[in-house]
Amino acid sequence: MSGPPPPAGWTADEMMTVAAARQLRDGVACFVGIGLPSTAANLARATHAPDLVLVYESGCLGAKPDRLPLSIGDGVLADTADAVVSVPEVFNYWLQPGRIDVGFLGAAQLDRYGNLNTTVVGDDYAAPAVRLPGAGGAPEIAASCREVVVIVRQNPRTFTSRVDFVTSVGYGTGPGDRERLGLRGGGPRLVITDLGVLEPDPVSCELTLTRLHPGVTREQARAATGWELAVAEPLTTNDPPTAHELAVLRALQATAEGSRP
Amino acid sequence: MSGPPPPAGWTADEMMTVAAARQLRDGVACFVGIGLPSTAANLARATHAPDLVLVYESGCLGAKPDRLPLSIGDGVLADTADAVVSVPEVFNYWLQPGRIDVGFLGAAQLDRYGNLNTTVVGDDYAAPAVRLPGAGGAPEIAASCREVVVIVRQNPRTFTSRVDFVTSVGYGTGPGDRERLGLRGGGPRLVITDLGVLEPDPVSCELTLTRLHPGVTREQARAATGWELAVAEPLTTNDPPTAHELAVLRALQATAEGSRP
Amino acid sequence: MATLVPLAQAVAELVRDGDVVALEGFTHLIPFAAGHEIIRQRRQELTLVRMTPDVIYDQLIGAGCARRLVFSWGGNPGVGSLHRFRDAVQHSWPRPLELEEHSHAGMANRYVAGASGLPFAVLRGYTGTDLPRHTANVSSVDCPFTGETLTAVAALRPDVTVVHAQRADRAGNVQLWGITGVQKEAVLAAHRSLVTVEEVVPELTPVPGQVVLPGWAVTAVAEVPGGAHPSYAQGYSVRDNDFYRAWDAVSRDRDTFRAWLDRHVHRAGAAA
Amino acid sequence: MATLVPLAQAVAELVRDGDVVALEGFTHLIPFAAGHEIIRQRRQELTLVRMTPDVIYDQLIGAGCARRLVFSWGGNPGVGSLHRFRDAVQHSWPRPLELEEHSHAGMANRYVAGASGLPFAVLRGYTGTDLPRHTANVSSVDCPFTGETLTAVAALRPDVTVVHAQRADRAGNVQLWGITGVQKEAVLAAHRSLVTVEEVVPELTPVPGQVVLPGWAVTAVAEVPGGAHPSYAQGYSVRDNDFYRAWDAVSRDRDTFRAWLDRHVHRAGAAA
Repeated sequence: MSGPPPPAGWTADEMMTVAAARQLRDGVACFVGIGLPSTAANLARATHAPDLVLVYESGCLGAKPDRLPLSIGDGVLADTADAVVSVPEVFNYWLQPGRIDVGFLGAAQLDRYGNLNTTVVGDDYAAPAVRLPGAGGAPEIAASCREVVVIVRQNPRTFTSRVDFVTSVGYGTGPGDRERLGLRGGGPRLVITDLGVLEPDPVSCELTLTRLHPGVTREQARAATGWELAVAEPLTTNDPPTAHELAVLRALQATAEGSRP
Repeated sequence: MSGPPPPAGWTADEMMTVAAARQLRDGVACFVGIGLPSTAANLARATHAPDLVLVYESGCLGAKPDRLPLSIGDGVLADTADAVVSVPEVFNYWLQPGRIDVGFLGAAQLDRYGNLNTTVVGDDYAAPAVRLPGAGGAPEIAASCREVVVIVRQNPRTFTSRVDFVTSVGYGTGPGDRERLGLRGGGPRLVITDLGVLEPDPVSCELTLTRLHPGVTREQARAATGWELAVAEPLTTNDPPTAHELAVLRALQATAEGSRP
Repeated sequence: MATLVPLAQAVAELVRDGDVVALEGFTHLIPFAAGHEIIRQRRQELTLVRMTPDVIYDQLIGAGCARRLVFSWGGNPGVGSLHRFRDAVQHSWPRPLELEEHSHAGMANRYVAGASGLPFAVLRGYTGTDLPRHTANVSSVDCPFTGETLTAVAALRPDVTVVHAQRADRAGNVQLWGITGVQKEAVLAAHRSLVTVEEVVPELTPVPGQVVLPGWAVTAVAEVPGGAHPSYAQGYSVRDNDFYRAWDAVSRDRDTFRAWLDRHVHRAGAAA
Repeated sequence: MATLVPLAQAVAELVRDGDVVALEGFTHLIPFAAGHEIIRQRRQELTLVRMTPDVIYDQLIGAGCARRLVFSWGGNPGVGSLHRFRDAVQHSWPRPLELEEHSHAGMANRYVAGASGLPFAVLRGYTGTDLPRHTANVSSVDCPFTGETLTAVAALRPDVTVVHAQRADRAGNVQLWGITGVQKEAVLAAHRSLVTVEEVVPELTPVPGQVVLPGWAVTAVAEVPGGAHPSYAQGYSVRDNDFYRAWDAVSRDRDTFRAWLDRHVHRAGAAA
């Protein structure tokens, strides 16, 4: 990892999670994957966004877990959901028509246009250097949600000039591509990393560094990016995690640990 | 009605219902419309076919009503069903793939090839002589069930040389038509009326009188048919309703009356 | 989030002249009270959509609210014909009624396509029947894998769907059970939706067979106890079969019908 | 009607070498015991199908049962990668594994088409991704009404689908609840089906959120208490998260894996 050492009692991952949580407005419907997206979404729900609607691809609509779910099919999601529907239904009736405001995704690779790879690393699909889990719900989440937020640790292997496999489309090869492809969602609005925040340039759609986390320099961000990173002027700095955010986040993560039998 | 007067303590409608019920083998799955088909199916379930699976288009699979339902959406169907599914599901997952053995239909008109009309009487669709309820589930029941049983009172208006509107396809214009149309179910196997039973000729597919109810003559059946009715040789006679069949049928019908508040 | 509003206000805000309106239900949970409110507010030129238009559609048609009916089976369930519907089709009274008719399988799939954000649905249906001659919304499509030709039906996207349910909570989450028909699809296919409920409760206790519509997928909820009468709400009421039987006589005659409408709808005032 | 049979007999009769086999489940109700029985009976050349192949598929792949995997997400849920799966793909151990991969939306709709007796399904999906380059089962179709081009996926029709459920009755009616995933579609899409259940009961008491599969739509039911372990059966057991975490180390090394398999599967004998 290329992130800085924790400067003031919090880690880069905690800053990343807090920054992601802050982006979720109360009351919106959010399609969340397990891991960092789920942690950030549950942090948002436990802090400023109590009416955030969490949708999991296992069919749980409006899940309100009191601990961090350990998988997309954790029983706590079904137990606390407003409705549990079938997997075909969650994709066909809820995701596909554009009912979900925010899609929350991770990635193993992403490029300057926010295209995501979670399939294979290496040039030969049939004989990959690393076989990743695959697409899951991501291609249609990336296509159909009103906007997409990506949460991913920043380093030159992950932030690559060309993804080895397009699992989920960001802005394709640039402006107008989503429209040409008929993708109805808005595409990546934010990429939140352990170093800062990137946003697509309104004209070129290229991901541009717009914010740094406290203690991170633009040089560190550039060094962690496999292409020549565009930087916005002025470049702002995120507020550090508040004591409340950190306390809630750590309590949440303790529930995940505590669930080990 | 052209049926004979009840000769021995039972009516032509009762004989028709009993004859239809006898055709349902125990354990088969039967897609039933309300009215005569539902009465016959419930009579079968209450006599020789206790494991008959009744499927109603309201989504009730395996309904076991203890009284005659008054409509396709009667609460007793949901209360007693093995499963209640949505209306799209009952058509898409249960009827369409050919899971249902017997489709049980009525009609306002039928022709010699068992094509059924429940839409309009009269030549002008836009200005019909009589506007009927329409298709409901019938077109796909007639297309997809392994076989179809029609239960309908016989008279020259109903048994017509040409139906004014093809709502549900029997054998179309003759042999090979179902295959050409891609209909995967077997088509009408039996037409049970208040006079007797008609079956399609194995070669010509034309409905042929194969059985009479007791006390009915072939001349009566011919007079009640709007085309030149083919008659099988030998023409057999159905057994009259047994005392048990009649008692159960009348008890069932009393439950429908009894449900009037 | 769905807003909780009185029925009259909900109909005033959500149902507009000329709208495509679906009041769905499969014998069970028919939104009669909402239909009566539409009549009271004298909506005009509606395209009424429903798989099984029954007595409430007979009333809406007889009251002159409808220009067009899109349906698959129009009758008085368990009784017989709809006389106001027949009078409109056969004699254009009180005004002409255009018809677009389908099979149940076709209508159900049209709602499914609408709920799914797709322009059409694929099924095995209509083949060999005369139904496709009379509508542009049935066509065919070839399977790109097998070459087989299947039937395509155009998506239904009502301007507003109205359904009745047993319960809602204060956040507008809606719960229905028993025969739930095509109501979920009809609500999700629509641009706007109104759900009348038997009662608003603090919390929705789970019930076997339930369908839950999250409040964020519903536009408005109105509390209308008995709002399905003479239909029923499983767990709350039983079907008033006498009403359905009596409707046959009421609806046969235009004057009798008008007197009934005047007394039981126009002069009854909003239910909530 | 489904027959009630012991697990070993059910697998012997229903799962054949070379079959297309789907063991479905979405984290919850994973049919581990049935998967182990397939390994014990040394089935070969299977095409394994599943949206979320996880630890039981890692075991089947590592045991050499599979020739091909059709899937949309292969991982150890909440933990990380599947090492036997990766070893098969990256190093052909113990044998090469062909892959056909899709998105979840695509796989779910492929099962829906199979359950519906249709050769394909329509969705908005895959567009712009590299997924369609590697499979013939994703294509496109034009809407006959709007002209819009949509994605088509070929139907999935497994030879046999295996799922785990909470309960069945003596007639083989099956009841499951909680997260029920794509199990109904996977069973209905298959030519044959086997359901393992926590218990066989005289009567299925209705439960909120239940899915009921009528016995006449299921081929065989086997009573296998704990048959989902280390997955869980809501109302009967909790997920053994330690097992999933421990699997990461067990599965990293071929010899450790083989020793585990020998001890915990081959020598364990049939569960029922």
